[in-house]
Amino acid sequence: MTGSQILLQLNYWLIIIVMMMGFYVVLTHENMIKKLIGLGVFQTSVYFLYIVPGKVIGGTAPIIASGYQVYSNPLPHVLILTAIVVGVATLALGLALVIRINEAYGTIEEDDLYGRGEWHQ
Amino acid sequence: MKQNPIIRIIVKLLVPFIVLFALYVQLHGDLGPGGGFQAGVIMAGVVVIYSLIFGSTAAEKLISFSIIRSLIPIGVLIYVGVGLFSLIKGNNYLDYSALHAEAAVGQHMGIFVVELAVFVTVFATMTAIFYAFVERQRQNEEDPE
Amino acid sequence: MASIAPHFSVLCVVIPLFGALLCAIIRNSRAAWLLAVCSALCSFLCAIFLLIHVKNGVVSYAIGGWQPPIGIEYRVDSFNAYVLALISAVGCLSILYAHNAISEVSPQNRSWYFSMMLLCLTGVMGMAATGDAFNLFVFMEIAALSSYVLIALGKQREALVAAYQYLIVGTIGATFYIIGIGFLYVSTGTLNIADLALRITPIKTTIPVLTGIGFLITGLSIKAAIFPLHAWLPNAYRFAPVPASALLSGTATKVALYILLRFIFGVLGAQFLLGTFGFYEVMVTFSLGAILCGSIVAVFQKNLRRMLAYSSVAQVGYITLGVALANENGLTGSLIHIVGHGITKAGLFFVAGSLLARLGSDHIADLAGAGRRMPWTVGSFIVLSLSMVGLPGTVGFLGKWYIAFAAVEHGSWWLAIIVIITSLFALIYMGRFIEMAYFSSRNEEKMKFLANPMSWNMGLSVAIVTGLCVWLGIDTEVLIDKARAAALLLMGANL
Amino acid sequence: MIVTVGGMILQRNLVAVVILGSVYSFLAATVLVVLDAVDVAMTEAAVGAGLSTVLILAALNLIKSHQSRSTRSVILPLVITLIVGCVIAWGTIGLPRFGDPETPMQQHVSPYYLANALRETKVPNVVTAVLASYRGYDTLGETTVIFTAGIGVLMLLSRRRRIKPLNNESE
Repeated sequence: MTGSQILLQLNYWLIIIVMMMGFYVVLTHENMIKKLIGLGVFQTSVYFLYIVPGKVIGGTAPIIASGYQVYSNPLPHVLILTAIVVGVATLALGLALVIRINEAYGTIEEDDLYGRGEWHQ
Repeated sequence: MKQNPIIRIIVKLLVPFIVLFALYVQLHGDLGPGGGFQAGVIMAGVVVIYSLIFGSTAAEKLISFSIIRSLIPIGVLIYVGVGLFSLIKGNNYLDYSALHAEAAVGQHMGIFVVELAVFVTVFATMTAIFYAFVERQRQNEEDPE
Repeated sequence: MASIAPHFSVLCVVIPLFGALLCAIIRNSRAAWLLAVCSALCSFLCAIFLLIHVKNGVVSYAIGGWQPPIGIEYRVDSFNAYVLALISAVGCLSILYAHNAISEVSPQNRSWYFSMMLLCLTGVMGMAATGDAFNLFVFMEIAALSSYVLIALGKQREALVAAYQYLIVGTIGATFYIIGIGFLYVSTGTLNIADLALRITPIKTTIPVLTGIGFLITGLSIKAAIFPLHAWLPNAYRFAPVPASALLSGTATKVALYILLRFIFGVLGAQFLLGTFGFYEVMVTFSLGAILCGSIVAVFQKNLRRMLAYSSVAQVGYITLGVALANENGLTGSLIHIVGHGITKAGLFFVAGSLLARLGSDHIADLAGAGRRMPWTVGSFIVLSLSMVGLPGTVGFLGKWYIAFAAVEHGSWWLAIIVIITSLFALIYMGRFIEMAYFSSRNEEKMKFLANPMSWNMGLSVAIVTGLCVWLGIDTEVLIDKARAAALLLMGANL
Repeated sequence: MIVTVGGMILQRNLVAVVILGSVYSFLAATVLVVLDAVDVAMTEAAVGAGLSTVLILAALNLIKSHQSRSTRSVILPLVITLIVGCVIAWGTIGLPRFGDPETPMQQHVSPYYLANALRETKVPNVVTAVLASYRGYDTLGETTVIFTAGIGVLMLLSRRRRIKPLNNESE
C-alpha cells in the first residue's frame, strides 16, 4: 500500500472514529436521551460509508445537465435518504418513549430505573 | 421571546417565504435537489416556528390537530393507491407507465404524485409529533402529579 | 393463472398495509378489528396460493416494472413461500385474538393498535418476500418501529422500558445490518440478493466482503435473539400486551432467522462459511448455550409469560443447532421447528393471555387451580406444552426429531442426546405450571373471575392453534414436504 | 466533526449536547455537498440540524435536561467499541480507492440510471428518479415508516382519561 493510498483511506478512518464515538455513547451512557443522540451519530457516520465510495473524482452531483459527463453514483444517495428518514422516525419514537418513561418513573437514568419496579417477576 | 414585537413581525414576514421555499423544493425536486420529504420537513418547520412564537393555540388555529392527524394516513394511501391503480391497469405494482399513454410521461406524472404523497405524510407526521409533544407538556402543567 | 400468480407476492404485503391505513382512518375499534382480520386473512390466502404455486419454480416480480437489479424485485421460492405462510398465519391468528384482549390499550387507541399489528405484519411479510437487500432493511424498520409501539403499550410501566431497550438494541442491529450491506454493495455494486449471490462468488474471501458478512450476521442475530444477543427479548415478551407477544414470537424473530439462513446459504453457500472459520463450532456452542441457559432460567421463572420468553430463547437454540449441522435433515428440522415453535409459542401466549384476561394475573403462583376453573383453556395449554416438549403426535416432535436425527447423521451422538435431555427441561418448566393449575388448591377460594367473560374470538384462536399443532403433528407429510423442498433449495444453492 | 462529537460525549448539559449535535449535522451536510450528495446534504441539514434538534429540545422541555454522573464501568463497552471500529477499519482497507470510477459499484447498476433516467422518466435529477420510480417501493416503505412513527408517537402521548402514573397503573 503506497502512501497516497493510506492518505485516501484516511477518509474512512475519520468516519470510523466518529462512528465509534457514537457507538460508545450508546453503550456506556445511562441517560436515555443521550443514548438516542449517540445512536443518531452512529447512524449518521454509517451514511458516509455509503456516500464516500460513491464519489467519483472529477464527477458532479447526479443531476443530468449538458456540459457534464461524469456524475457521482446516485444509488447510495437514494439509499441514504431513505436511511435518514428511518433514523428520524426512530428518534421521534424513542423520544416519545423517553417522555413516557420520565412520567412513569420520574427519571431517565437507566441505573435509577432498574432499582425500581418488578423486573424479575 | 414571545412578546418581542420585532421577532413576531419578522416571523410573520418570514412565514410566507418559507412556505414558498417549501413549495419550490417540492415542485423543483425533479430538476434540482429536494423532493417531497425535504419539503415536508420544511413545511413542518413553518408550523413549529409559528407555534414557538405565537403559541400552540395560534398554530392550531392555522392548521388544526385533527386535520393533521387525518392527513397522516392519506399520504401513504395516495402512494398505495397509485400502486394499486397501475395494478388494475394491468401493469406491475407501482409501474407509473400505466398512468399515461406515453410511458415516460406516465413516469413523470407518477413521480409527481408520489412526491406529493410523501410530502403530505411527512408534513402531517412531523407536525403531529411536534403537537403531541407540546400538548403533552400542557397537560402535564395543568395536571401535575 | 400463471400470469397473475406473481402479483400475489406483492399483494400479500400490500393488502395488510392497505388495511393498516384504513384502520388508522376508522376510529371504531370493532370495525377496525374486522378489517384487520380480513386483510390479514387475505394476506394469508395469498401466501398459501404462493406456497402452492412455487412448486413450478421461482416467482419473480419486478416492482414498478423495472427489471432487477435495476428495480426492486420480489422473489418467492419454496423457502420464503414457506416462511410467508407461517408468518401470515400467526399474524392472522394474533389479530383475531386481539379483539377484547387488549384492555390495557385505551379505547381511543384500539383501532390504531390493530393498525400497528397490521403494519408489523406488513413489515415481516415484506422482509420475507423481498429479493432486495436494502428494501429488506426498510421493511425491517417498519416491523421494528411498529413492534416498539406494540410493546410499549403494555399494562405495566416496565413495558415502556422494555420497548426502549428493544428500540436501542434493535436499531443497533439494523445499523449493523446496514453496515454489512454497505460493504457488500461497495464490493459488488448490487443490492439484489440473487444478483449479489452471483457477483460475490469470485470475491468471497476479500476483506470487505468478510467484514460485511460479519456485520450482517451480527445484526441479524440481534434481531433473531440468538443466544448471547437475546437480552432484549424476555422483557419485551413479558411486558407487551399478549397479542403483541404472540405476534412477535411467531413472526419477527422467525423472519430474522429466515434472512440469516438466506444470506448464509442462499448468498454465500453452505460449504463456504461452515467449512472455513470454525463456524460450526461457534454455532454449536451458541446453540447449546441458548438451549441450556434458556431452559434452566425458564425453570426458575415466577411469571408465566417470562417463562415462555426464556423458553423461546432455548427453542431458537434448537433451530440454530439444526442450521449448524448443515445437512439436509438438519435444515429440514430447523425449518419445521421454525413453524412448529412459531405456532406453538403463539398458542401458549394466547392461553397465557386468556388466563390473564379472565383471572387477572399471569404469575404462576396466582394461577393455582386454574385448570379446574378453565378446563378448555388449560387443556389446550397442556397440548401445546407437549408440543413444546416434543412429544410424538405434535408438531414440536417433528422438528426436534429431525434435528436429533441430523446430529446422529453428522456423527455427533452427544448432540442428539443433549437435544433429548434438554427437552426434559421443557417438561419441567411446563409441568410446573400444569401441576399448579390442576393439583394445587392453594388459593382457589381467593380466585375469582374478572367481570368480563372470555370473548369467542380468543377461544377460537386458541382452538385453531391447538388444532393446527396436532394436525401438523399427525398429518406429517404436509409440513415435511414443504420444509424438505425449502431445505433442498438452500443446500442446492451452494453448488 | 470529531471535535464536535467529542464535545457531545463530555458535555453533561443535554441542551448543549443537542446544540453540538446540530452543529455536527451541519458539518456533515457540508461534507456531503463536497461528496456530490446534494440531496442527502439537504435532507441531513433539514432533519439532523433542524427537525431532530427541535424534537429533542421539545422533549427536553418535558424532562430535566441534565445528565447525572455515570457510575458504570466503561471498560467492556470500550473494548466492544474498539473491536467494532477495528473490524470496520480492517474492512475498509480492501475497499477500492477513493473516487475511483472503475469500482464494481460504479460499473454495475448505477450507470443504467445515469444513462436512462432522463429518457425513461423525463426527470433530470437522477436521485429523484431512482427514489420515486426505480426504487419507488423503498420510498413507499419509507413513507410507511414515517406513518408508523407518527401514529406510534400519537398513541404513546395521547391522553384523554386521567391516569396516575405512579403505583396506580392497573386501573
